[in-house]
Amino acid sequence: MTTVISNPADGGAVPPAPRQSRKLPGWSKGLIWVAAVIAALSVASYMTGVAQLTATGTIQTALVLAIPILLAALGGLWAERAGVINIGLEGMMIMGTWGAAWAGYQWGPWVAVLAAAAFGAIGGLVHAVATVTFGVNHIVSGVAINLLGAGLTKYLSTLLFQPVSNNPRESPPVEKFDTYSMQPLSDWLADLENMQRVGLSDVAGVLRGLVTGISPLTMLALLLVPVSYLVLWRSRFGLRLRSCGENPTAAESLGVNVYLHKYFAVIISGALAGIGGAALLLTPGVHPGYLEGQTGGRGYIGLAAMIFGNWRPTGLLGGSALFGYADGLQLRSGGSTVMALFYAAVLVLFAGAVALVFMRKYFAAGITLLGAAVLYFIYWSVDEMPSQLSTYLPHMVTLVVLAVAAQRLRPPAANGDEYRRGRGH
Amino acid sequence: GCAKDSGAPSGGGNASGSECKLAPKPPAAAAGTTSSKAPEKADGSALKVGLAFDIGGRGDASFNDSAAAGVDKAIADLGVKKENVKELSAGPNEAESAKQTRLRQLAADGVNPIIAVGFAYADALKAVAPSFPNTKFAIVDATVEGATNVTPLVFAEEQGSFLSGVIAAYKSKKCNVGFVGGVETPLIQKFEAGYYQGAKAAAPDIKISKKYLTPAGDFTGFQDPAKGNAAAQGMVSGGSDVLYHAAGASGKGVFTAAKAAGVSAIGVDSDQYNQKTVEQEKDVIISSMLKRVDVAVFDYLLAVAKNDLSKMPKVFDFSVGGVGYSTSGGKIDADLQAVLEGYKAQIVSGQIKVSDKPTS
Amino acid sequence: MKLNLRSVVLPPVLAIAFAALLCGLALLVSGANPLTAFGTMVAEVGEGTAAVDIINGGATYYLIALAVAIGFQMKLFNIGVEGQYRIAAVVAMIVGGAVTLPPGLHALVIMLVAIVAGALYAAIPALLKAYRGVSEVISTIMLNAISLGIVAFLLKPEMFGVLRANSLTTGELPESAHVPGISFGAAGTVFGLGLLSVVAGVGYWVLMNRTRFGFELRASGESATAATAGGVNAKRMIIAAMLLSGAVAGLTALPELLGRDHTFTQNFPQGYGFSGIAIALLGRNHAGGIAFGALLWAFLDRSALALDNIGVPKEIVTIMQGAIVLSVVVAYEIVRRMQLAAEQRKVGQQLGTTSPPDDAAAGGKDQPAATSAGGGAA
Amino acid sequence: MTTPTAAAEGGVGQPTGGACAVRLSGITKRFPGVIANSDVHLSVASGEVHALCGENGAGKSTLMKILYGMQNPDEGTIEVNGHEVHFKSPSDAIRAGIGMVHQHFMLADNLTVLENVVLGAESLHGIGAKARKRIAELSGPTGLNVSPDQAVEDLGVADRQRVEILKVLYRGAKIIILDEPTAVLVPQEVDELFDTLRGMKEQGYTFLFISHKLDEVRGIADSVTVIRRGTTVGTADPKKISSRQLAEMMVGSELPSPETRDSTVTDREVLVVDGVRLCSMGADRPVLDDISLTVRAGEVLGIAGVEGNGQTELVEAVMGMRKADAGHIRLGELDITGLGTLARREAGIGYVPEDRHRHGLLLTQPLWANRILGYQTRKPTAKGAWLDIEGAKADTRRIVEEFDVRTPGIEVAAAALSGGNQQKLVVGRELSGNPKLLIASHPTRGVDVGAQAVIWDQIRAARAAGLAVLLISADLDELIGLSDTIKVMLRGRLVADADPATVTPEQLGSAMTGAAGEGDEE
Ligand SMILES: Nc1ncnc2c1ncn2[C@@H]1O[C@H](COP(=O)(O)OP(=O)(O)OP(=O)(O)O)[C@@H](O)[C@H]1O
Ligand SMILES: Nc1ncnc2c1ncn2[C@@H]1O[C@H](COP(=O)(O)OP(=O)(O)OP(=O)(O)O)[C@@H](O)[C@H]1O
Ligand SMILES: [Mg+2]
Ligand SMILES: [Mg+2]
Repeated sequence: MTTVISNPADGGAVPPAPRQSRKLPGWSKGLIWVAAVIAALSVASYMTGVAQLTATGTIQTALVLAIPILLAALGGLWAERAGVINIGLEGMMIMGTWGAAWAGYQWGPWVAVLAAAAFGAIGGLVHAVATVTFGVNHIVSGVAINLLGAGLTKYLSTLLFQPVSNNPRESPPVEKFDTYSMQPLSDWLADLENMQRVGLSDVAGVLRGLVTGISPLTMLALLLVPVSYLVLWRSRFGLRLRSCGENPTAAESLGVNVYLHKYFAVIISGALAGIGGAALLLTPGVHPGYLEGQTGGRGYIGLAAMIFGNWRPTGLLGGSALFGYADGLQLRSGGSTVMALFYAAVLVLFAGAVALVFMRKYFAAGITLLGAAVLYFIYWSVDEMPSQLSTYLPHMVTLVVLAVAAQRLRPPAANGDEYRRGRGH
Repeated sequence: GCAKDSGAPSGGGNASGSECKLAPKPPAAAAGTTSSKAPEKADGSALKVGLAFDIGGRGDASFNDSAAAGVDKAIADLGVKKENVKELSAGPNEAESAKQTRLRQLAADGVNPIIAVGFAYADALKAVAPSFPNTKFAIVDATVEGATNVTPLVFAEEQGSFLSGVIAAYKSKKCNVGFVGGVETPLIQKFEAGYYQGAKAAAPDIKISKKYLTPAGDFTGFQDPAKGNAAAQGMVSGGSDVLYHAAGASGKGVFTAAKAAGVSAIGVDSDQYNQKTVEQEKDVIISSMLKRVDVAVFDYLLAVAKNDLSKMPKVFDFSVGGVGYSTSGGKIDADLQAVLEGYKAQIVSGQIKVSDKPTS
Repeated sequence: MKLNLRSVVLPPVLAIAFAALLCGLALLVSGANPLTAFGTMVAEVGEGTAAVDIINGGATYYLIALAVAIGFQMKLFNIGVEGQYRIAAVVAMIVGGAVTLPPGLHALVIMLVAIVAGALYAAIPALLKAYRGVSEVISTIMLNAISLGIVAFLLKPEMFGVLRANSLTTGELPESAHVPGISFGAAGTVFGLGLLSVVAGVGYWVLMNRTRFGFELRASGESATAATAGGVNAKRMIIAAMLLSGAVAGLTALPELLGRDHTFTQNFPQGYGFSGIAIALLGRNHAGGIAFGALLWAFLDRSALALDNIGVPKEIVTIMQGAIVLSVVVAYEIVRRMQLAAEQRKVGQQLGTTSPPDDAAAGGKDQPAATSAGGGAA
Repeated sequence: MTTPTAAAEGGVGQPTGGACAVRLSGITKRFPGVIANSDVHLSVASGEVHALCGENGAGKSTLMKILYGMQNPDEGTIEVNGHEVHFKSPSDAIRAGIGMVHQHFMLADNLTVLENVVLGAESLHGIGAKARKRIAELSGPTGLNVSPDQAVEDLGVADRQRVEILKVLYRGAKIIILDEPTAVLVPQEVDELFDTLRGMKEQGYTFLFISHKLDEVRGIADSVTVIRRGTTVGTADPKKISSRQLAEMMVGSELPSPETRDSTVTDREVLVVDGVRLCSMGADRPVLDDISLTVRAGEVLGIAGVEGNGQTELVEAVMGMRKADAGHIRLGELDITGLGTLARREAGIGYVPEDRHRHGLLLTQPLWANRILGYQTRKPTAKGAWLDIEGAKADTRRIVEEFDVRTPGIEVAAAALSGGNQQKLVVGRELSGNPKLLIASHPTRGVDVGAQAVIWDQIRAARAAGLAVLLISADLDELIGLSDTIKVMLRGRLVADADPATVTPEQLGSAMTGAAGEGDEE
């Protein structure tokens, strides 16, 4: 055969077949990250003398602020895993707050949660009808739903709340959940924290924040993370749902009812966002009732947290935590502490750079180092961030992180695409 | 195991402190310097009163409500006819032209006088008032230069807040108090300024921490109890044990934080101790800085009824009972009241000048 | 695509009717009489300054909606117009207050500054998307929030803020920067810069339909892959579109500011951005359609006051706006499908490969490509 | 409509295996604008491999989709194993023991092999260990040897094909539809596939096998049914009938052949690619490794290679859609290495992309707008920064004329055209503004025979006029027929040259799979 097939001198050698490499499972990475972050924080709080960084209170506040975002993000996850972009989360969240207040002041917190879910789900249903049935562009529909949600709740509260609370923008107070603490663990950790030992006390502070003064809703929200993972990645329903987000035509060809699954996903998404809304008025410390404009864009933040978390439950948990933490920190103790956070960021980046060097990703390492250097310069040159700007710290952090990580992100392949039955090739 | 947290406060943060070394008390005030003026009579039955509310309108449990109360009092005392009172309220994020239009609508319907509630109406009034020279306008919280038929109803929040500062200083066990502002606007800064000076006057070495939830322009800060709560918690863990808020609805979050930590709080605008939406936290509300929009509105209507605006005060301050403090809840004992009256007297007499700009 | 009148006009009409029905029901529930309500809304237009207010409001909305539409044309969701116009307005007013120039030129400079500022703020998401692949939806949402901080920072008395009537402003503009309006006496005054919208509209149409840039923009929107193969530089287009969008957004606030307020106060209305998005959708990114949408929006805004005046809950208007947007896009979607099916049928007949078009039911089948933006966004 | 004359003597249904596994009678399916199937009759005996032939758009896939429940017929009845059935969705068909391997892969790239396989059939063995075990069992017969936890995106074409088949087997299908399964395979892989099929046939599986490649049909099928313009022309025994006869049944006319007659190769170098290297982020191996080639005026250089071995990347590198990490590209005297796509087009490169829908057309835009795409800076479609719409329309009419694009007018949306006609439009556009170099990848893929002929003729004409052509095609006959020189591409490298005059598809195939190369090294 070589008579006709002649191998050019150079290209003769046939290159080797590609081999695939095993990589770490996701959860272990997650743990490593958490460890790294806590370490960075405790070192930072030691170096900068800002105990707030790892104080129990900070963590508790972070938790309270993170929960609504977390739930919204979960909502986003469900919808987008099924291929439906959902920036209507904000609107659904608003409807959730309203529903929770309306049911809550009459029948107590648990009913409130259910009502919130129901109201959010209604928003989801509308979104599903528009996007799945009518193939309306997802962002378009989302924007419309945010308008509708805001209008509807305002209208309804003038209609139903004003007579009771004689205030058109506010519901009567809602009975709240009790909070629970893991005793004696909590107190024991408290002692540890008060010992003011580097590292130890910090870890104790963080942990204590997570086991002290937790409301059932918070537990529910945190529980929903693994639940979402199990359902989406370990169940038949979840597999089908995700297949709708990856390649609906293929799913269809295997007898999966794509419309149905997308509907389910988006409705669940709405329900979760709704519960997120409920969290705004049922978690400890916050005002127990509906307030116009209460959500303040948390739906969008939730979406950001989800993207931030690369469309994965653990990731979005991290994203929401970051938001809650950064926000809580700046609210509790203003601009100076925020700079301490910069310090922590520098540490994390530096560690990352080292890791990258070991992975022989020198370029990336260089970039990371550069970033670290820049941040350190800011930390060193600015002693207090102007309050006007520090308020939006979480948003800036998101921007930065996205700018660094965006290319690693892996959205579902058919996310945002219009799907029509019997149209595939 | 998982134990339910009993309502018992979980201790006021870790930072420690001790009672303030108080400045010498002011001389007791000669009784009755203030607005216990005999109720004057006038017939307002002819008035067609218009109220242009800011966002929220009647029932917002804040200054809109307070203004409404003033009108209600006028209905009761001056015989203003209820059907002659027209109330319109602004929507969020509405355009400037909407405000103008609202005022025009009222004026065109022959409503007179017209009271615009909130400084947001300042520019609108400036534009509209000249075109209705025979209509009497009033605006709460702002002065409109150049418009002769607009009566400003502005308040000395800094004076009221001064006393809040005094109260805080006297009540603080750790000599460490806090202020939570909703949105960092000049108006709210007046509260901060007064509070700061008051606290310092009463306890020169007191520690005062402050936090604004959002910067000027981002008005979500008045509507976000979660953030109010977070900020308050921060202060508590920083050692503050008396919190004063001027944060609108976000203030509810401050109260809940105070209750949770077992520290005291001071309300704002109206007597929040008796406010329905915060009744669960009422026991931590030791006092409220009263901003008597109702008084101002009533006095204004009275003056209009008497057709004599000349005697309207430039600023509603202590001297005319435009600002004050509440004692409901009984946390302000007699001697503290005496002290407060003392400071009040000094402010009225001008011995103490309260600046309305934050020093820091 | 050629404009088939029925398919262009019918959907919005139906949608508005549907929305009206919806709100009518809502009104009935709340015990108000829909007919009187709608009656007042319409009658209002004739009264006082209503007509002029609607035109002025419309002009503002038109600018911001155009800004959004420029992005939409290539499926860029510039949610950030909100932040862009605020930043632009503040910066422009600060500069405008600082410089002294002859009348006319002064206003011109301010506009220029606004354009540049808007474009620069839009450059952040543009670069992030072009070079780091960051979804513009998220980045612009973040930047909207951040813009509030920046504005507040600039308005600090220590910076450029001037205290007036208890609110911070950028200070009065000198006479030379004012732009006179067209006065209709008692009926009000139309902003001089309202004309800006007209110019922008014409420019937009020409740009989109007659120039290479417009073609490349729309091509990228229709199929990024095909555009790339056709020699369109995706990165460049993203940046160009974003900057242009931001620049137009930057002009949004100027008609009001130069025509009436002459200063930017801290409580300058927010939310124009999201209205702009909705309006761009209503108008299908078409210069004419957007104009219609803008006026409709302004009219609805205005009628909120009228309703409040007769004691009808004005929130109904927001509901109506949301309902209209949603039903309009749905209506257009349906019409689009029917059109393509019809066209394929036509082709089939012409080629003789087919039976008479007996199955309208098959309207459901069409090509993968959808005209409504594909939202490669979040 | 053609009456199925042949059907009579073609002797419908004396199949080898006795009882009818599938009988379709009077199936009619209309799409807006097309009658995909009209009164189709087809009966398949159980245990046979029944081939289905027909030109593009003849209606094969549609018919199969109907049998598989993905589309329901407007008229006609379906019988499976003697019982009439009405499928509402594929799941019904699957339940009835029918499985389908689609023309275009139906795999979710981000999901693992396991997930892709069990999707929709979770009730059989769950989605866990049992499923894993079952897949392991089935991997043997299908010849699939990859970890079930590997993401499908990492698999090669052949393995994907196997996964598709595995999917079908997993559902315990006894009647299996294969819609152009060989389109993306090289001869050797085809042989492996056929071995698999024969083996399974022994175990009593029934196959419906769609292909354009007649020799394949004759290689594997027990009986063959020909479909033309949506109706069955007849059924025949492939052993007794020649490819040519079959073809004429299909087309109803002489087959066109891609043979190029006399060589027109000159020595004027038009395209010189020199040591081009391209790395994709994440991959440990460059997708293009030190590629050097030269195309001369009047020469057609064919690139043979299994899909996914770098042809696409090579084209994109030459077109400037991807920046080469190393090496130089010269067009005539001009070094275009640093230029962008538009500049290269302006310098005289025409580009017929492999996927007309994704890279060639603005589907919802009218034809004339599509004419502008890629020419937005040049006459006759543009004047400076302004579009010249009249010019564009005029030139579009010319193309419709010269390339015989079947369309009612130039205002219709490109989407409304048939694939073949869309392709003719694209080729016409890329040949206008007389380019120096034409890059044609799969110029006739999914295009019916008539259109194929037109396109081949046009390419030959341009070549005779001194055009240099870089041809990428999976259709080895086309490649051998059109090319003056053939280079074989494997894993991003040019591993072999072949002389179209003498080389056979099989030889090419072995070179494409690396068999030849490795053979040489020993
Ligand atoms: N969903 C659809 N909507 C409209 N027309 C369709 C649809 N699917 C197929 N067609 C048309 O019906 C006819 C038959 O298509 P089909 O795919 O069955 O042809 P085919 O024989 O499979 O051709 P190929 O060899 O290219 O696969 C073609 O004209 C095709 O374009
Ligand atoms: N998925 C589809 N949706 C709607 N119409 C389609 C679809 N596929 C094909 N068509 C229609 O069928 C015809 C396509 O012609 P043809 O039979 O050549 O299809 P094809 O060769 O299979 O095209 P392709 O190779 O691009 O799939 C056109 O009328 C087109 O409108
Ligand atoms: Mg086919
Ligand atoms: Mg086809």
